[in-house]
Amino acid sequence: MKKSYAIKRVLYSVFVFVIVMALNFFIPRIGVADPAERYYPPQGNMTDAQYEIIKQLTREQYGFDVSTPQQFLNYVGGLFQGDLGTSFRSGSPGVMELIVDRLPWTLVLSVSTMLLGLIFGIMIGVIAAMKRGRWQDTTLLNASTIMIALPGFFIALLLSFFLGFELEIFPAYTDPNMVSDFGWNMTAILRVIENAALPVLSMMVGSIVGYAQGTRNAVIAVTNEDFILTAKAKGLRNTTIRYKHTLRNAMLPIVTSIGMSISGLIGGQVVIEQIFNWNGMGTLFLEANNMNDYPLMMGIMLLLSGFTILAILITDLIYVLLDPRVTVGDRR
Amino acid sequence: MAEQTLTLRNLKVVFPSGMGLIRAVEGVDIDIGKGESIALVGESGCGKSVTSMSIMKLIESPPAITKMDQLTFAGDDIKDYTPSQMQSVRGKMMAMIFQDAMTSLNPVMTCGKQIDEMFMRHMQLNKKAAREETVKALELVGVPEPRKRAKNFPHELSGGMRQRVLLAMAFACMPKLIIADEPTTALDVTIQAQVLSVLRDMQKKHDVSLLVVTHDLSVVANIADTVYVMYSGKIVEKASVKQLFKQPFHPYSAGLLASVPSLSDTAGHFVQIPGSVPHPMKKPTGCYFHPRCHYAKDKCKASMPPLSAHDDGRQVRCFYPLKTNGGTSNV
Amino acid sequence: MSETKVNPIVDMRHVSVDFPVKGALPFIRKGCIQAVSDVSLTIHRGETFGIVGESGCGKSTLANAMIGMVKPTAGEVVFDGKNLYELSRDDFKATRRDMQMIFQDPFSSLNPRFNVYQIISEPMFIRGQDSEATMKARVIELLELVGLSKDDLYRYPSDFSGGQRQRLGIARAIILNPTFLVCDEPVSALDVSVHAQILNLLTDIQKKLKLTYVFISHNLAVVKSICDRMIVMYLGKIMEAGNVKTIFDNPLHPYTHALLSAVLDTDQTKQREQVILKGDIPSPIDPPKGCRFYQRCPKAMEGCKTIPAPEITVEEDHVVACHYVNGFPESVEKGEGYDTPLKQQADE
Amino acid sequence: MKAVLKSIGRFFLKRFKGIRRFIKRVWAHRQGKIGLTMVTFLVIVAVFAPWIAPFDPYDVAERTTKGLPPSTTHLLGTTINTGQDIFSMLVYGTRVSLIVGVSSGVLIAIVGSVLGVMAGYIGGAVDSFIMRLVDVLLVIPTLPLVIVLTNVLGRDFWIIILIFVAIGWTGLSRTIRSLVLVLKNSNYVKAAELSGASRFHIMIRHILPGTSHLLIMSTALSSAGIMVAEAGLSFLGLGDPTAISWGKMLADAQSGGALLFGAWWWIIAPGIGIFMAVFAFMRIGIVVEEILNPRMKQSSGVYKIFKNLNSSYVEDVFNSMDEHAQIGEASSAKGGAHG
Repeated sequence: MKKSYAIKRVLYSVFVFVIVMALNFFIPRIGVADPAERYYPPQGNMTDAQYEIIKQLTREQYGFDVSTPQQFLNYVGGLFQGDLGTSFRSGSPGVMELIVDRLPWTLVLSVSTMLLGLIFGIMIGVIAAMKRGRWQDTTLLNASTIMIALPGFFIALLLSFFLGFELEIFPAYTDPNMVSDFGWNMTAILRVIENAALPVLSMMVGSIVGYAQGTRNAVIAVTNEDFILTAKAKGLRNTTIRYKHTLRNAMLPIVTSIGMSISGLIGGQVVIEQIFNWNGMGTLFLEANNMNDYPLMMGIMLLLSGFTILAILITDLIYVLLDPRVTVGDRR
Repeated sequence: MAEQTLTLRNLKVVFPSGMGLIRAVEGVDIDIGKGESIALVGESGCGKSVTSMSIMKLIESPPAITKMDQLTFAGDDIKDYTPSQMQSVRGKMMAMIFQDAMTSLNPVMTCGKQIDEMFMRHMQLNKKAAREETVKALELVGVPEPRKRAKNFPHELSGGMRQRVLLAMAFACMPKLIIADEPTTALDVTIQAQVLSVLRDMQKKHDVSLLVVTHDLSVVANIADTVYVMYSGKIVEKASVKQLFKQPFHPYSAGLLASVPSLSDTAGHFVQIPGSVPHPMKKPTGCYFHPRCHYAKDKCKASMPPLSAHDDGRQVRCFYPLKTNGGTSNV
Repeated sequence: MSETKVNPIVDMRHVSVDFPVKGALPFIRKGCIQAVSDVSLTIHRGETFGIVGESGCGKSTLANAMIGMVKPTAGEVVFDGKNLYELSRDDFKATRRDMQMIFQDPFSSLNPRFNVYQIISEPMFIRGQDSEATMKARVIELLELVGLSKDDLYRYPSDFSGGQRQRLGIARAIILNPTFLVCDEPVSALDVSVHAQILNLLTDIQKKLKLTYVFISHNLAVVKSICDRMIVMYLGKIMEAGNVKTIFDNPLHPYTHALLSAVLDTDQTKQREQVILKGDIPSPIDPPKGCRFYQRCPKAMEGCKTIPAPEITVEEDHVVACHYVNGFPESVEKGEGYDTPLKQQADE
Repeated sequence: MKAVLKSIGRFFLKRFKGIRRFIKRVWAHRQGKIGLTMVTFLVIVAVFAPWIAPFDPYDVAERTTKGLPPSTTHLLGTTINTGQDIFSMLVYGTRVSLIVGVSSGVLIAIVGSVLGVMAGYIGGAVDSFIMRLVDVLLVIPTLPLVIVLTNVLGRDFWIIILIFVAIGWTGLSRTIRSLVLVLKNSNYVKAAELSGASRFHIMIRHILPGTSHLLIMSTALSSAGIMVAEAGLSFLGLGDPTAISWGKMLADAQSGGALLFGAWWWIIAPGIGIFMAVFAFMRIGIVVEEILNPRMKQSSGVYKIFKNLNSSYVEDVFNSMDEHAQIGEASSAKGGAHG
């Protein structure tokens, strides 16, 4: 049963990815007859004849000179070979190369935010649930009501202002040489940590509070379940009940929420990277947007969506491992 | 009286709520002798489950406020036991069987593991030895292929099997007292008969005291020696099953018995108790049952009758008990 | 003979209801639940017809098929001379106004946002032929009939106890003067002390309004007291059927015996011997080929495994489907040692 | 036909009554009171912005007032590069935030409920199509998608709102769908079907009203979410370029060197604006959620009651339970005094 469920989930994820891929292909083609117009909008001082020539060149360069279905096939075929198309930048670098350069730096931020957020979030949530109604709990409640209304980029600005400019504890802007000077030595790694501190901190605050609140609610919900009463009636020790019975069950909704939160985390990171001048995919994406570099934008979008799909798939599969009840029924 | 398993005196439980105190249990006394089987009968909201949970000290405070004069279990005064002292009493000395086995078993743990825990906690066995005991325990309650079943998760078993797993768990350490809270309510009639017969056999064979909490008189008839009838937080009648079924003294017990359709009934009309159970926040003055009682007089409206003793250890909380003469149970 | 004389209100002929079960992977069907298989019955006008069985025996599905809520996969349902599933949309709706249902759970069967007036008048409101005043008058009349007062008109379901809610459900069911009422375990969700109230109310209303009842229950004692004819179902099949008196005087099917023994008799002197069935109710996804009850039957024989038990009339208005009672049919291939009793499984 | 019109009329009449009753319930909540008050305040500010703002927020001509810290004339100081009055900008910014937030919230409620009810009630292919769409939209990171769409479709105010709606309906429709599935199978719907109710009747009388509280909650919560998203978009300089919005103010602050020159007021002011608006709508949403799903809250409420219990009162109640006590009188008198 479980195996077939896993197969079903994998197949479904592939299906979703295919749809996302199609969307990625068609979104830049919305509202224009010729994709070349989108890629190279008419400039003011250009005659029609000149523009026509430029369009023709664009078509040839980006493969728009064939029919749309054929373009789609070429696009899909390229994807299979790891080719996300050609960037509109000067020098026509491949989208893939551009992304691969930035990807690790983005992952540094998102993975550390995620891990720290999860660890602290779950810890705080469990404590709050255990001390329900006492100050630990009310503090979390109040913190979450406030934090939930503070956008990450505002926190980032505040941190950059106070910790960066005023107190000068952490660099307010990312060191531009961080990437180029990077090597696997202590100083370089420390420098990355130092520079990543503020961006990670500003994204982490929100995710800690979010996970903590979720954990608290999940733990309390499980505490009210009948089987916890059974465990108590069995005379089990509090620690056994807490870790073997309560937490294990409370993990289930938490795992699901992790998958769901990833899309938001990735989106929010675009702004944070911009504030701290962090050389990740977010800034790359904004650069692409400013230059109307559609192949690059759509490439990044596809990659980010792919990551999200993968993350949701993984959390789903972990869920299946944790919860023996999951069978074939549609859980979502 | 020499071998008393449990003595409970004057248990009172209230729950605070936004509108005042909910008076769940109002001074309940219960005595259970060794090997005796007691039933606590009442309808939903009468406080029977709260009473049973209070005996195991499983009522959480906050929010509940519990007070009792005496709680003696197997010769020990456990009234003031600390939570950690209670932990070594629960499961080992007294165990509980819950109503809905589906929700009462941890869904992400195999049934076997959940029983293993009992042996590991109370008998200090290692995992392997505990599993051997678990298999034996499952076998005792009539689970076929116990070794295989132990590896199943609760949702993979049928309702009857799950209930047996709960039975095995309760009997695991051969406690002195087992409290069964509506042990068969969620089951089908034929499965109910199976589970009850297992429970009864186990109880008799191992000389365990049993407190069955139920609303179902057929369960009572099947399993209990002595019955406490509860109504709205108070015991209204205590009698042996035979006595009660032959001649109930309290009008409520009489109504309850009469409203259970029986195969020997020939009339197409059922004897009914008018009205419904009072809300725990809006209990009537005087005897709680008087608004629904055919025999209520002014005295019943004014004050609560005491629980008075009658012959053969019977107790009734009624000013005008239905004595044998009239046979007035037929209202 | 009697069937031609009495004009039956419901006539079900070889009705089967299957529910498909989704398989693991898309497009692969795993099988289907045979909730009801090949059930035929007639319900006479004005009688109370009992359907008895445990959970999963298909009694609710059968009732739903009767009132047009579930379309049978095979067979036909004739209500009042009309084949229910061949009627036009409008005729179907009109016919169905003659049928109503009383639900098991009085808490989920009333819309919590509606007040009493809105709940009870809804069927009239849907029909849309009456003025507000007529509807109100009718609702008040019904409230008094079911033992509530007109002061309750604007209260909400949450203000009522379980028994009172069930009364509201009854009032709603009879507002359009139906002829046929399905009561799906109407008391099993209620407190014991109000069971009798509701059962009495139902019988009173039946007498007053000359209704035909289908009464679903798992309690044989209730069925005995209020029903005229009954069927006992197990895993989607009829085990025993006929006149209530006849069946209770002379219960034949081993399953009926088991159900009977589960009924409490407060008169302790009459307590019968307990029949305790072994094993569990099997899943209806893959029911046994032969008699559906053979795995749990104390009288089962080798042949019961493979040969389906036909429904055979043993006396007037008494049908039993059991090889032990009827003997194996002559016409079928029975195989070796078909009449040796099955060994009891070692689980008891 | 007449019956249909009548039922529509009744539906709306009842909705209005329902909404009034509902607001009363929210108001009864302390948090709800805070939320409602703040929202009312923000609406007043947005409507009367020209009268409240002391200066013209667009006025960049007055170059003498550059970079002033908060004072009595410039309540929240001025910008460093252009000398605009920050308080006035803040007041005007309310308009953009509220209009974008609330109109997207309302539109999301409409689109989400229509699609959710369709998916749940019609089922079959419609259901699978809508739910597959939800799954796809859920995996595409929202902000990048919004940026791409604004790039392709333009940055007009209304286009931005429509983009938010096109992306934001997914969560709501999924919740509505599962609620509709529950309602659809409820016994009271079955009873109505038995009485010959049409699908339309069931939808209008039973299913839609059942989702109404959820819609109010979603409108409040998604309004709040979209205000944040809009601020983020403007912060990136990708919002409507002609409008003054809080996000854009923050972007100007960053690019204008507020961080560098220590002009903290320039950062704090729009931040507080965003915080207030989001907080207010969140409050309402959360209060509605609590009204809908009281189980979580109840437990802490009971703890509070437990803490504040008068022990002598409890003692009295316990004593009144004793045998021979005049229980009736005692309980009624004390119960009244406490309640």
